Amino acid sequence: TACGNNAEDTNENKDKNQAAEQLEGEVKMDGSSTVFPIMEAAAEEYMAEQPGVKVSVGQSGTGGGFEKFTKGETDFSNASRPIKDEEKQAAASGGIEFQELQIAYDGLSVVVNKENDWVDHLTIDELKKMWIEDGKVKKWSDIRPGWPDEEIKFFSPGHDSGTFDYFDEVILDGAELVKNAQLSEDDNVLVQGVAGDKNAIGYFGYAYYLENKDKLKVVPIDGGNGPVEPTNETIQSGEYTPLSRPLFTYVNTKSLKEKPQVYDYAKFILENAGDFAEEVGYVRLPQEKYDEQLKTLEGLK
Amino acid sequence: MELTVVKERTEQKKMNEGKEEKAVVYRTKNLNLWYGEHHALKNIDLDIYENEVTAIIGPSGCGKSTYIKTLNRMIELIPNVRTSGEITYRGRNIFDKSYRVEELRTQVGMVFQKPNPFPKSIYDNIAYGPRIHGIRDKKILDEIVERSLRGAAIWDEVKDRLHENAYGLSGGQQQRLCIARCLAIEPDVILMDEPTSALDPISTLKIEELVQELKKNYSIIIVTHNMQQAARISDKTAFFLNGEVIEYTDTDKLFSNPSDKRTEDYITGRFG
Amino acid sequence: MELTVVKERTEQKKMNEGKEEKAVVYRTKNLNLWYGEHHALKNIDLDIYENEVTAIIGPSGCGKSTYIKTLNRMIELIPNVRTSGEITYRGRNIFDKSYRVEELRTQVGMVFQKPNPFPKSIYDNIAYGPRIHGIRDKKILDEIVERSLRGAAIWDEVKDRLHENAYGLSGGQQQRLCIARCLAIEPDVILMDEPTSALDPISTLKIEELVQELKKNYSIIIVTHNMQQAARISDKTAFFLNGEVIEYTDTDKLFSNPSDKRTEDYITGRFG
Amino acid sequence: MAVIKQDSPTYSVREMIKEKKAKQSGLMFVEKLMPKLLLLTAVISVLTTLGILFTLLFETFTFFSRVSIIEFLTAKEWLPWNEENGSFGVAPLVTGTLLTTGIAMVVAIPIGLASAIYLSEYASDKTRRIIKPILEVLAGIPTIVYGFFALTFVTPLLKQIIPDLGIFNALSPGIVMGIMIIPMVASLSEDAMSSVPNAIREGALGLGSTKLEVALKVVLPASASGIIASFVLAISRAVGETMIVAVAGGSSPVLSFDVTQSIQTMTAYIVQVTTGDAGYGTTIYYSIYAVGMTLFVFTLAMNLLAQYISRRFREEY
Amino acid sequence: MKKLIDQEKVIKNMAGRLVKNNFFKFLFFLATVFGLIVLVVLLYRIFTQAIGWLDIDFLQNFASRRPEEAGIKAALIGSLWLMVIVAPLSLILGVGTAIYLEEYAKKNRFTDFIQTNISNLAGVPSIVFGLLGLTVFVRGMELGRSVMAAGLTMSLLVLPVIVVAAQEAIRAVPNQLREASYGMGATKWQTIYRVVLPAAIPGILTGSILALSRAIGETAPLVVIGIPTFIAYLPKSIFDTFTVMPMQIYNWTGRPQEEFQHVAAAGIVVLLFVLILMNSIAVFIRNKFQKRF
Ligand SMILES: Nc1ncnc2c1ncn2[C@@H]1O[C@H](COP(=O)(O)OP(=O)(O)OP(=O)(O)O)[C@@H](O)[C@H]1O
Ligand SMILES: Nc1ncnc2c1ncn2[C@@H]1O[C@H](COP(=O)(O)OP(=O)(O)OP(=O)(O)O)[C@@H](O)[C@H]1O
Ligand SMILES: [Mg+2]
Ligand SMILES: [Mg+2]
Ligand SMILES: O=P([O-])([O-])[O-]
Repeated sequence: TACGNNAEDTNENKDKNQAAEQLEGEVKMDGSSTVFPIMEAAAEEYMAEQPGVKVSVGQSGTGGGFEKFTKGETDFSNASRPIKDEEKQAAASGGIEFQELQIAYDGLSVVVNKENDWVDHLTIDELKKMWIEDGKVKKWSDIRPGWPDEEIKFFSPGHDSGTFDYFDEVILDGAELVKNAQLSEDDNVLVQGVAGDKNAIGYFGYAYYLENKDKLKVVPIDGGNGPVEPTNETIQSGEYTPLSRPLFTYVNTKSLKEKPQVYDYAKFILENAGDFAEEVGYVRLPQEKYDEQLKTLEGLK
Repeated sequence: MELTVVKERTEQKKMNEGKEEKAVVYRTKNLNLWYGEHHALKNIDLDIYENEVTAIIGPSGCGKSTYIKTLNRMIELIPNVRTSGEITYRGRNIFDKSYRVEELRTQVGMVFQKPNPFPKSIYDNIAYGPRIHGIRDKKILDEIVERSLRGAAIWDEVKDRLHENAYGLSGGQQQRLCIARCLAIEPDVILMDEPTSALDPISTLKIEELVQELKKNYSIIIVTHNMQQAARISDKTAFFLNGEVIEYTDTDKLFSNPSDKRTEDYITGRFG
Repeated sequence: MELTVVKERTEQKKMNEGKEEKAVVYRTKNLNLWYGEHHALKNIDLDIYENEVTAIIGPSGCGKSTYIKTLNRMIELIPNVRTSGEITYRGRNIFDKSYRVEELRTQVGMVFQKPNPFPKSIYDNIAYGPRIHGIRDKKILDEIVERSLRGAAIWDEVKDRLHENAYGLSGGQQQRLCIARCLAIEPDVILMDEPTSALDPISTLKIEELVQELKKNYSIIIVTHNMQQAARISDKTAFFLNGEVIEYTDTDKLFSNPSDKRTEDYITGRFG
Repeated sequence: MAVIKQDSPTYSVREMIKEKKAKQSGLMFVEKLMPKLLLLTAVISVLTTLGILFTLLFETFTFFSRVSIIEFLTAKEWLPWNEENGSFGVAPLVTGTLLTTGIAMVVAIPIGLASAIYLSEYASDKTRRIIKPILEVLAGIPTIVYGFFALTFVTPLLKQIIPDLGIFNALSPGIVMGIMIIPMVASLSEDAMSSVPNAIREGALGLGSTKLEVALKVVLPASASGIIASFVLAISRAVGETMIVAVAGGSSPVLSFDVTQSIQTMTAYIVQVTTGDAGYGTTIYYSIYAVGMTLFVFTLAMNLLAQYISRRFREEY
Repeated sequence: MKKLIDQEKVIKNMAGRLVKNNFFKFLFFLATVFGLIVLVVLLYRIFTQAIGWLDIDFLQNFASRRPEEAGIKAALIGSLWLMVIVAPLSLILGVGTAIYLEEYAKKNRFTDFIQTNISNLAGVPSIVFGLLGLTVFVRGMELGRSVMAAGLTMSLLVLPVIVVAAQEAIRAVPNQLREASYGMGATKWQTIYRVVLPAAIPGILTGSILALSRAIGETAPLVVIGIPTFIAYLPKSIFDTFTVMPMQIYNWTGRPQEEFQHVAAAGIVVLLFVLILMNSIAVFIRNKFQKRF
């Protein structure tokens, strides 16, 4: 390893003081499917740099990921929500200690059909009025006078996704989702649903909106300070509220200490997460946040 | 005796009695048949007469089954079969485009080597033929069933179990059932391909008696590998060898005084 | 002639020549056999002599196959078979616990009704027996294969295609192959169950000639439904009926001057 | 004639066999050992069943210690996500399953049977040899491929006929599942029909029957048990099918028989939970085992029924 | 005695019966063709989507966040690794069981029980096998999401299918061959090993290949086991983590970028190619060794 490679040294985009050291071993990662694309990008790039390290990324969902994580089966667990108390307990009883790392933001995007020319924005109350089940058939005209007298068609991610969880937390607040909502675990399917029906409304991760801008119309949300459309800026600055949420990965501190490749990978993630996030349709955190966490990480080594 | 047979066409038969010449039912002229490349029947010429039992004998593989299956065009079920020559049934060429096989087979019944009843009740076995030909009337069907079973000398053995499955019968009973099934559509000719070869001696005897009875009303062509049987029951016998008809004449003559050396060798057991 | 047979035991044979009494190979005493409830063999008493052809005839279902299969205990493959009585082979009770069937069957070869070569090459068919008995040496195997095929009078027909599949042979060739396969382990006795019933006359003839040749070195028991065949090739004939031995004597005598009425009825074709 | 030293055989095979026999004690050992080894492999399948039962039962018990079995069987709503007033009535999942299975059968049985009749009674040997493997490809296509076929092709197509059709519905995956099962019905029924001896067909043809009459009046009744057994097996395949319904059926467990609307089947629920957010130890987590158990009992019943039918009504020709 | 069957009427009826026959024949033919048409539509859609995306690079690249660079290498090789476990294991267990049941087992309750059990197992949904694999192999035996754990699960899944196929093949070996072998003094195992098995091999292989192609296309049990989806390396041993083609395809179809739909289609084409290859081998074996006993 002494014979440092000059070409690599001139490589300007990364801090190379450790790159010369070739690591080996496995890094196991599982969890949220929302976070998956970011981690896929990270794994892809990391392995280009460290071919000796084998990174695998699963997508068992946030809960499924924690299930494995708290049993010590994985080194990292990706999550689209913070860890829950029961999961913390499970970890404790399994003797697992962990560190939470925030890596990006996702802005839940509420979308309607392209031909929908009446919705200009929606307030949180209006969203509640729409999405909470009250036993009645909902029409656009029930939400705001002047809107068409036609039934609203709802499209929502399935109950078992982090995305739904978050929506539930900020909008439904534990109340029941409208019964006739069409549910799918597959966000692409929701895109198709909304794109195919003039009276449709739906929500899903920002990335799916970005990719389908031409087929869908995004609805600015009024969280109390006037309508805000989800964009990289508004999400990053926190202006797009309350529908923007942080994405996490949890790392097993024991692995961090015992496996150099895990530590190195965690560091790599924090250094590059912003770029990867934007590349796959999420929003980077402010740089301070990454720096802060890098410091914490160093303390755990 | 228990046997009661259908008496139709007896008039016609009476007319023929005494005369030397009976009517020709089947006339085969210069028939050749190939299974793919294999030349299985060669220049067959054979006339089959009405109300007679015609036996076909010959060693295994000589073409007996092939010939009899050609008579009701059952041979067509085998792929790659080619024929040349002519067979006329009551004057009509059976290979004629306009002659529908279904029609031919309605006139020409067939009994196979192994009894092959349908896996249905005895009654339904017999009623099958009439039913497909459009007879639905329960009364008529009942009558046909009884008459056919009587005709095949099996009525007394099965009359109390008409609605039981035919597979409950013994082999010999099944074979007579198949004959009854064939009688039910009132055919003109009955073809039999070694009908007793799978049966015990007693059942064989019964069927031989039955054939004797049936020939009063039907023309019967029977293939057998059992020379004694041919001698016992047939009026005329054809000896096949390697796809050719070596000798065809009155049974008595063929067995007592064959004109061909090969026939003699065969019937005296020198080969086969 | 092309036939070349193994000449061992010729000494022993010579000793026997001229004597009236040949050695007894198989002695059956009061043998009974049941398939479940069905009593298929009844009080059979029968001695089989060395270097003779013993034919067993009788109508279908009389127990011929059952008896011959008992001789090499092949019958045990059928579930629910029960026997009583005794069969000794060269003085040893074959039902004895200490007598391993594999050993018995190595001494007593069998040829079946339908040719049943293995779906392997001709060579491998013949080498099968020696191989399972532990003979691996390629040279010796080669010699055994040639010797056996010559012994079964089929060497010239197959010598150029020893490594082709045996199913490419005609039925008659297959049957001779099966005989060769049997010769390969140099048995003492050969059992044959209707070995020619599925064959054409010419193949039949060949096998009959072969049997005549083989009896110089082997004791042969042959089941046949063809009385002419029995008359042509056997020294002694047993007539079975309904599981009983009706008559057992020299073939000439049995066919010319049967002592039992039922034998006479059968051989004159009055039934069966 | 090739010369062979006929008068002086170099050896006697018989003697050699005798010699070898003494050394072949290993043979007898293998002879005794093999059946035991083979029995062992046969027991693996029993162990598998026990493993499945054990796995399912264990977690199912935990589930039923939290949710009463009565509720599971009688409640009309399946709302496992709702923590306060959730409900664990399996009925909606069962109806979802029955609905898609029913539709699949409506497609697969007539078409499959008709194909079977065509292949066994009309087609030439050559046609049969070509078509059967092609149909088998149809059965071998991974089910997720069918899932997207249902969602992106069949559903839009059906929407042109039924404008009210939801993007997720029971109809489209049901139909596609049916198409997937056609080869299974066709192939098993064809096997049953081909096993009817030709002698019986010849008997019928000899009486002047048309092929149709032979097929419908003789062959079909004669092979009824095999055919019905193939239907029952097809049903259990449909009940257990997962990816098609997971992709195209939606995930709304509702107790309704409206085929145009979104449903959820038992299998789709299991997939949803195993790929989803539910944490280990939650009631939702245990619920998949209870649903799995229900599914197992369901298919077990179907399979036993199939066996009963083919045993009870087996024809002896 | 009067005639009960009016021959004239019979002849008159004949025309109608023949028309009916032809009509139904056509109907049955259509039904048969229906399946083929669906197959064509399905393949057409997939191929048109995959065109332009399916190239050598696609086979040589690992998965990637960039659709143009994404490839199926890890999944393709992973599927083959899976077969490394499933094929020998399920064959040995399946054929062993079949031999036991067909050649050794006496007809008794226990044999009946095993037989019933096997047919039942053949009908158990694959997802339930996933639950079994998760509990027993992944967790119980601590094999993790390895080739081994998935392979064991899949082996059990296809085992009953192989047993049934092998049983049929063994049953189809005519008894005459066994008799011939016994008649030469062969022991039972010699007969099975040297005569029965070689004769049954084509049937066994055909059935097994079809069963294995099912294993290659299965998704549900692997989803339940939790096989990872992103892997950019090849497994080195059976205890390594891995991914398979259906999982990778499932993942691609769920991605937001339109381009990934094409990548998925390309993946499906590769999967179908493998399947058709396996099927053709099965058909080839079937036609080549068509039983001629
Ligand atoms: N389907 C077939 N394909 C090819 N050849 C056949 C077929 N059926 C019969 N043959 C051949 O045609 C010849 C005559 O056969 P056929 O069955 O007519 O003989 P057979 O006289 O009835 O004999 P057996 O007494 O054995 O019934 C034989 O050589 C036979 O091998
Ligand atoms: N496996 C069996 N189970 C029950 N009964 C049997 C079995 N095999 C033969 N039998 C009966 O035993 C009797 C003798 O049969 P066997 O096969 O020995 O007759 P065979 O003389 O060889 O007749 P064939 O000339 O037809 O071969 C027959 O009544 C037969 O039905
Ligand atoms: Mg014949
Ligand atoms: Mg016999
Ligand atoms: O996969 P999730 O982010 O929806 O848990």
